Amino acid sequence: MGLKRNVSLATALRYKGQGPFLTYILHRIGGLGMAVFITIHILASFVGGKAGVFVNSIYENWLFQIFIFFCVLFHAINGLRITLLDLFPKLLEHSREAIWIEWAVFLPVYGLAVFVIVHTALGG
Amino acid sequence: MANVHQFDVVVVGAGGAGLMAGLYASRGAKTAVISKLYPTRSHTGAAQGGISAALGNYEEDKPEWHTYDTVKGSDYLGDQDAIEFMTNEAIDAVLELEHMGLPFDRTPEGRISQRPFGGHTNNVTGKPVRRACHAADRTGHMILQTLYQQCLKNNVTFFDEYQVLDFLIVNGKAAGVVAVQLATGELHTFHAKAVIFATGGHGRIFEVTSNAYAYTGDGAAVLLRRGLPLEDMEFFQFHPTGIYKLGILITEGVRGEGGVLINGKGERFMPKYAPTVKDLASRDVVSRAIYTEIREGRGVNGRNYVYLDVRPESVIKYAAQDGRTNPDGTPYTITGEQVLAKLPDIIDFCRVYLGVDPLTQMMPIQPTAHYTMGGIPTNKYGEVVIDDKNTIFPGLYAAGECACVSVHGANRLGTNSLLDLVVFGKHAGLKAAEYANKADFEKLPDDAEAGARSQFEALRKGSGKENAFDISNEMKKVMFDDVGIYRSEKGMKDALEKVRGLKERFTQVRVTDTGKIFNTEMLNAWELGNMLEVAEIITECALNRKESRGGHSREDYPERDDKNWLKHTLVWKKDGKTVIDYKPVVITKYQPKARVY
Amino acid sequence: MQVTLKIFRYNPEVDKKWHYETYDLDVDEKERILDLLELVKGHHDGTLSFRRSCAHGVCGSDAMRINGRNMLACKTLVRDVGDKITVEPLLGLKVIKDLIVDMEPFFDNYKKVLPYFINESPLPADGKERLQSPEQRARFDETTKCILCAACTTSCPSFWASDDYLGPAALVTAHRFIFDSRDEAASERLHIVSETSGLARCHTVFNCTMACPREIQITKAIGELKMATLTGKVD
Amino acid sequence: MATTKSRTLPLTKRGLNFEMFMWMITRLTALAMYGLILIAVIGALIMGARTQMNLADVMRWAFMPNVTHVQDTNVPDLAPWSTPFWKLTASALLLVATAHGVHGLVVICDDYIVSSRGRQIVRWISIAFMLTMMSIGAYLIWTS
Ligand SMILES: Cc1cc2nc3c(=O)[nH]c(=O)nc-3n(C[C@H](O)[C@H](O)[C@H](O)COP(=O)(O)OP(=O)(O)OC[C@H]3O[C@@H](n4cnc5c(N)ncnc54)[C@H](O)[C@@H]3O)c2cc1C
Ligand code: HEM
Ligand code: SF4
Ligand code: F3S
Ligand code: FES
Repeated sequence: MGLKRNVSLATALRYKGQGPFLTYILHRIGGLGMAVFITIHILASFVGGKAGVFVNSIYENWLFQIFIFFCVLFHAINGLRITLLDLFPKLLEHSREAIWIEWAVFLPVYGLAVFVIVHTALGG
Repeated sequence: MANVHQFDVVVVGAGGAGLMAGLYASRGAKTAVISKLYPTRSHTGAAQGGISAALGNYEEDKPEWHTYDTVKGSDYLGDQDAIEFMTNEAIDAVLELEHMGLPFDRTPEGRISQRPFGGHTNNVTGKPVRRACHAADRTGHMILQTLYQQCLKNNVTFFDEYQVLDFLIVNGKAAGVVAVQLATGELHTFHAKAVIFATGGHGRIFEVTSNAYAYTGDGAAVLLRRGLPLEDMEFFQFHPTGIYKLGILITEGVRGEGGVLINGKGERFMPKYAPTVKDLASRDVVSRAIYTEIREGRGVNGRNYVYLDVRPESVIKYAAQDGRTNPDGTPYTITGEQVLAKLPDIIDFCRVYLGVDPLTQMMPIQPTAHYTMGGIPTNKYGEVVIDDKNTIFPGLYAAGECACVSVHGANRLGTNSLLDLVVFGKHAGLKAAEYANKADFEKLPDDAEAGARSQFEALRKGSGKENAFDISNEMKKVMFDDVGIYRSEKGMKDALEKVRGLKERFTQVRVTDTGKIFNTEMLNAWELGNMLEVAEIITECALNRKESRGGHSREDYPERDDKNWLKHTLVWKKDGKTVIDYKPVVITKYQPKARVY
Repeated sequence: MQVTLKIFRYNPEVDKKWHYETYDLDVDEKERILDLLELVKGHHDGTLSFRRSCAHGVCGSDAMRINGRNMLACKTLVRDVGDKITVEPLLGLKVIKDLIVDMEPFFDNYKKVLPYFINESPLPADGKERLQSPEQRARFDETTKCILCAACTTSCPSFWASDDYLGPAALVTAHRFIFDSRDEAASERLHIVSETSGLARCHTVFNCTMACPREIQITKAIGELKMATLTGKVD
Repeated sequence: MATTKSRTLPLTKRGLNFEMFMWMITRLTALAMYGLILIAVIGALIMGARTQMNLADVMRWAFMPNVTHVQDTNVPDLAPWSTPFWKLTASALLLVATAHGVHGLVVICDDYIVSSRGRQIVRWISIAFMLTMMSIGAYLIWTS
């Protein structure tokens, strides 16, 4: 009998897609990350008390902030790219350029944010 | 027996001819189409330039001119009744394809667009005429896709990846075929009243070829083994423009759009050989011209290739010299974008395989093995005939490149093959269904699979001293060098000896793969057996024909000899010996005369 | 030049598990990966199995993963991929033997989108062709190029997740007919491709477009289909 | 000239179903979120965020302009930050983001879950989840 058709996550990630494949993966991580985080955050605020404080302490942690800010910013910028490309399919021909622009916008903004977060964390 | 299927009609091959036959047969009878490849992988998909029909969408054109051009192209060896039949059906055939949804390119009026092609002329002025209906440079692809799609629409039954190994004859009638299912290695018997062969050609026996790996002459070899004859096997077409060394085809459409051939000294040489139509002369003429240039030392850098130039500035320059005009009478011009739009795939091939951009550079080309004119003899309804009196073999049909109607005679005109597929594929399908509805099933022999099985077993028993891959390469080389564009007594005798030696060595080959599932080693070895068989027959027939005609051109007999050789060759294999006989050519309106372009 | 060719091997009749086999070959940089496979089969191991036919990128038989990306073995030259070459079967389809995968699910999906011309209206009175302007013809030219090689569909993460997803190739075919001005079944096809396992599963990943050996702008074609379901514009 | 009959399909003939409708909603909510975030950022700047808040706080506010998100900052007067206008803006963001996010989860599940029954279950769960999150969120916004 043949092998199964299933593609494991490890194999899938080894596929040499290009720019848009990477952004897709990151977009998904970003969306999921936000969804999970926001859910927990709202629930924690609602429940309050010890649990709430504990969750908020994670949320104040600068490492976590670097992660969640990545999720937010990347998902938002990439989401805008997707939305524009989708609404005007003609632009899909220029996907390569769109990816470049996306990174050109994302990297400085995120870099600045990380700098500020780390700076704040270290400086108090 | 476990794997027996019963159908009224069985079609072997799912290229243009097989699908057309399947489509028409299935309307009248229970039909199955068997193919060793997925239908869309068939070689029809590689055809580039177009399909001919005298639609006259740009300028005046008529079926009679098409008939005459084809007769002339065939070097008068084509059967004129069949040619007339085909060219008359051409217009309806092309329109039918359009009605099936085939996306032809369009004229500004919204009609099917046409382009000039080698050998297609206005009979009054002798100037090239636009007769090739095209869909960019992938007309064959579109035909294949469209026909396959229509078959799906009409619920034709397919057996994909089943390779037919044997043809069953009972009481002198067709009784079915035996095939191996590639995925399981199981043999299947297809019990049928009528069998249509549409297995394509055998161009893989040559070293430099435009043909697919699948072109191993299976159909011809299977029938030959069962005692049926083949017709005109010595006639094989070499296309003038294949990519240097690789053989990948550069369509004649390139020259149709104004491309010209240039030799190593930078001269355009075709006007020397064909003063009127120049680069658009018939294929055999152009191929020989290129070879002559090369042999006389005018190849590029002393090597065996020349250039094909379709750079817009060259096209415009030479078009002006030729006085070529647009339909409205203005001088013919072309831009890089137009070339790209009309020949996108060709441009792509050159960029990928040569790293050459045809819009700014010339393409290195050399003649490449291309088309099998000979094959299974049939009449114009696709019924297989088995002797010089055209006796019909009941229940057996053939169409497409594997068949020899003969409409292509000694040399096929570009775009006539696709036409051949749809016209004769259709009639073979209709006839087969008609026959099947009247006939009864013959009783299958007790062990129908025996023939097929023993062929495979032989391949397992060899000593293993010899390597199939090497044998195959040696055959290809000797066939291309000695039974190729130019042939001579001595060269062919050597070749025959060599091929016979290779056949002998082939019995020592052993297939190492003992499995059943996709045993491609076994299948390739079996196909090599077919190729060796066909190669030997071709060489023998070519040695036998002592004249030059169309694709068969002998250095020792450079002239056409209508007195002795205006006849078709028929060849049988009887008890391991080759038997050659002849059949008259049907001549109706056009008496043979010298062929000048 | 000297190359190392690493090939995914699996023989269902012998092996329990797949493995890789490595071959050192001396080849020309202009040779196709397909030539290399033929060479291995001819001289090193006859049991190596793969599909091929036309050898110049028009029949769609030999799509496979070469250095981790879907390509046609006959349209990829050694000089395009370097001297370390890894060849593996397509993803998301069951491996039958070595580089041969089960194509049935792929063709099943293709068959779902009514992949044939539908126009039941009477033919033009003169019996000739249905008219179509060059612009109307150009509208769907791109998607007529598809050779059903499956390189696209098997590079798509959504298809890896489930072969229920019609996949880019089937959508390309749908596009070819929906935007053909002569065809009359655009609506039926749009209903089919907008099902749960259709357009909505495409996340603009572009792996398909990058893999397509015919350089079809697949993602764009899918994008046009998406917009067509919303705006109803099919010309 | 070839026929030029208009080829725009009427609404019922486009295959416009739940999937494609939600596909569009995802893009529209994405744009709406951009709009709302822009409003929040501009509002914050007008209210003096530039000198009174650090970047993290601004971001927090921008993505959910709820007054609790500025409580720990140097802003002296929280009143302008907790007007009904901001509560409405926050609620709008909550609605839009939840719908977008939950549907995003449904899409991801649909990629992997193939049985129609499985998909049904996921849908019901997500609707329940979405309603819960919306109510809790609204409660938090309007009680803070
Ligand atoms: C590169 C190229 C360009 C061309 N361009 C043109 C052109 O512009 N115009 C033109 O008119 N002609 C052209 N031709 C010629 C024309 O395309 C072919 O002659 C024609 O397509 C042959 O069609 P067919 O149906 O006979 O065979 P194919 O399409 O090759 O089909 C053969 C079928 O038989 C099946 N088969 C073979 N052996 C077996 C077996 N043992 N068991 C089961 N099935 C089997 C195969 O699977 C396949 O389905 C071109 C040819 C080439 C190679
Ligand atoms: C400005 C803000 C945002 C923009 C522009 C945006 C844009 C998008 C777009 C365009 C998609 C569709 C992707 C696709 O179809 O492949 C998407 C998916 C998704 N979004 Fe957002 N989004 C934003 C905010 C959010 C927020 C706040 C959440 C979390 C609650 C979220 C969660 C998700 C999830 C889970 C998906 C599905 C991911 C996937 O299918 O890969 N998004 N987003
Ligand atoms: S769209 Fe491209 S990649 Fe996909 S099957 Fe067709 S030709 Fe292959
Ligand atoms: S890779 Fe897949 S997700 Fe869409 S853009 Fe291509 S079909
Ligand atoms: S062999 Fe035909 S596409 Fe590669």
